[in-house]
Amino acid sequence: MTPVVALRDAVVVAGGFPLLAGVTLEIAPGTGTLLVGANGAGKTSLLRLLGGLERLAAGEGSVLGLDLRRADRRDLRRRVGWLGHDGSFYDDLSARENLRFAADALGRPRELVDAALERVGLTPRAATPTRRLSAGQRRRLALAWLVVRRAELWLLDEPYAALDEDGRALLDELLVDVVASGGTVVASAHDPVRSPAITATVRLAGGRVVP
Amino acid sequence: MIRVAGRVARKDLLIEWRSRVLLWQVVPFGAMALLLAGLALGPTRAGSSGAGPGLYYLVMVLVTLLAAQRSAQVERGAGTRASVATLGLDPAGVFLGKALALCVELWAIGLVLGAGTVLFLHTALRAALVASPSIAATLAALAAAGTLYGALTTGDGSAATLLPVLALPGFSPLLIAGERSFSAAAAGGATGSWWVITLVALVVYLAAGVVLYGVLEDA
Amino acid sequence: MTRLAQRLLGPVTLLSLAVTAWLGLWVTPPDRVQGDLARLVYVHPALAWVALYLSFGTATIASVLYLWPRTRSVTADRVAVSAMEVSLVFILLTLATGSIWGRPTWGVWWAWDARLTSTAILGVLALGYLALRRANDDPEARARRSAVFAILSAINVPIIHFSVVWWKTLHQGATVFTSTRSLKIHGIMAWTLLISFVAFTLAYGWLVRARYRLEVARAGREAALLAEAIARRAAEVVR
Amino acid sequence: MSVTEARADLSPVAPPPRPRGRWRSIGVLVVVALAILALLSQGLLSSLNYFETVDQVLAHRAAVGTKEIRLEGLVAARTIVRTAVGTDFVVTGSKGRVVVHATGEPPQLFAANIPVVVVGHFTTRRGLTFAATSILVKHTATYIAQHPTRVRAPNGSTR
Repeated sequence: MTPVVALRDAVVVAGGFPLLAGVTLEIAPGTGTLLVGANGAGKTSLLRLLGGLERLAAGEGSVLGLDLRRADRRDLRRRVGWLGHDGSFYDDLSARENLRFAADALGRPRELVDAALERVGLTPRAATPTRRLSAGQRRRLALAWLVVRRAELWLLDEPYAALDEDGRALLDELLVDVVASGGTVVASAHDPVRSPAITATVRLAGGRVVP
Repeated sequence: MIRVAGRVARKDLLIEWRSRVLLWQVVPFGAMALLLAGLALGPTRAGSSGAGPGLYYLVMVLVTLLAAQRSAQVERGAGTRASVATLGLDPAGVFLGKALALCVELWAIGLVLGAGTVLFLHTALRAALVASPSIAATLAALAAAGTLYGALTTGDGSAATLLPVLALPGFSPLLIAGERSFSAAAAGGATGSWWVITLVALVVYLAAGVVLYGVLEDA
Repeated sequence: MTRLAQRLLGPVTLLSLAVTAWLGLWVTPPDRVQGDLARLVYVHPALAWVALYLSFGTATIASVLYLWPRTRSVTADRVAVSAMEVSLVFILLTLATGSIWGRPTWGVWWAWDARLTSTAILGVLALGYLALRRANDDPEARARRSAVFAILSAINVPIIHFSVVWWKTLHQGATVFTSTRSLKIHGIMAWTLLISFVAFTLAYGWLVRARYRLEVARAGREAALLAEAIARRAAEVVR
Repeated sequence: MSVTEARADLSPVAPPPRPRGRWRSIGVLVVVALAILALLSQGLLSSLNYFETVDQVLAHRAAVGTKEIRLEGLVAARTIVRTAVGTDFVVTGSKGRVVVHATGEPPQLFAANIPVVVVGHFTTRRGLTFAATSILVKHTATYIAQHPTRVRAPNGSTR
């Protein structure tokens, strides 16, 4: 089976600093991979590279069949589901407005929005501007978007941070479903996480994969 | 493209409606700038110098800087940039939408400050009404230009403070053309060839935005 | 051949500037109306030619080449920044010499004349371009944004120009050159003018080349530093 | 929610195809070119009018009235008089003359028999007296040697 992610000696640079200093990695479809490493190990940079948000400065790589050196990064961005630290798109919009805006942009039916908010337990705060939501609620909002989006590749940056017990259970259940239905998940965390959805753990340090 | 533009414009106006930044920060700034202009001219000249149209446009150009900065700032948050990028919106549509929203905002502010010009700087109400189509067109061109220059200065580091330096040279012909046609209206004359500059600038900025906004977004 | 031409560029430039200075200051006669002031004609127009057309034009074309996917290359970006930097210097020199000329002929250091105003705005645009480059770290983002700004500036130049031209002169009537007052420059004065254009054009080429080489050297150093940083990051990893 | 339902719920969907504006760029560039041409055509029609000559102004003297204009003419010989506030002189065209009362210090190059542009307005609606606020020595592209016999013009004549 063709891997979803295939990187060889991938380098990402920002301001003359190598965020990734040569990553070689392969990820098969329908798997859950956890990137583990200390702060500054390059977890976020690697996720951003996979999402088409960073440029490949050196090395080779392909994600979802798109060559990172040649393809328009915009084509890749549209195909991934991204969970970042902020959780929302625009802080001044409410949770529901954010999701509707995003759903319209990618041609997803608007009816999915309320069901997704229900699923992550945000229905009571659906009309609140997201800048008033707590960090955990923002994570839930980001998950709701991923449920609406149903991307081929889910990229989750520190999804477990700020989530309560209940939220972690919800996330795990969701990730298991995604992997089972053919999606691929790549998530990051500073410490190893026990989760039924995680099938492989990749350790990063100094912008590289270490054994 | 048009559909995306509509959604983005609605989103920007909704954000403005929620945050009221323009109402509470930009409009008072504009009103104060107009008052300062009157103070700088002195009581005798402020009411009779015919400087109203010029000062009006000077203040509107400054207001445009603030409003464009705000419009660009909405997209500037690190989280916003990453997550919006994964929506794959058509950049031309985003540009048109943001320009449209900024244009609507400038029209609203322009109306308030136009009333201020008539009241404080004694510009004839009739002149302001006659000049209103040209003002609307000039403000639209300023909105398109401001959106483009705002996107140029989005990003990490010190880029945001560069907006005035980059935008003001581009605003200068609009200031001249707008002032001339407003003054001509005040003098009861035709606004003739100044329309050409305003319209050409509007078309050029819209076209440049449609073609180049994507290049900026990707960077 | 090209190597020889490159090596000769510097000496030839200096020589032609020296010839211009000699012809302009000693050989040519003073003008009937302007007297010795007319000698500025051997400096100012040539400076303006380089500043407004040659270098700004080069920077614009290089920027277009950079943004056009098929012709995108680092070279285009480097040429653009080199030309723009030289352009700024020449714009400032043009404004300075023009101002020195304006004081005795117009009685003021600065007139709100169309040419002066649009040239000054062009100077601010060149300054903005260089400032924009400094504000972006990532080389690709920097190249793209500055290219967009250069193109935006270039299409703005005619608009700015016409707006200030009309601004001062919305009267109908005469043109500067009427049938009876066509261009008249005498013998050696015309030759000196011509040589000054050649000299300053050469000077432009020489400066851009030097600036371009600086840019290449800088890129080389950055690449070396990056390789070093990658090696250092690799060493960080404790096994 | 049952497991099967959840699975169907989350199976990946591809995004809609991205519109590619290949023709859009070209169309837009054409529009810009047309706009610039419009500007140029207007510019060529009405630009470059830095001033009106004495003859042109006198031809439609009534229309000019006391509006602020820039008037070009030759400073007539032996008419320059220094006054307390500035300089009085006469500028001539081929068909007429205008008396100028200029305020302020004239520029260094100001002299008789040279073309100047004076900025100001006529003092009355019909009269030929002009109140100038500044004098610009005309900046043409004409350069003629001070001692003409020393220089040959390109056509071989000396002037």
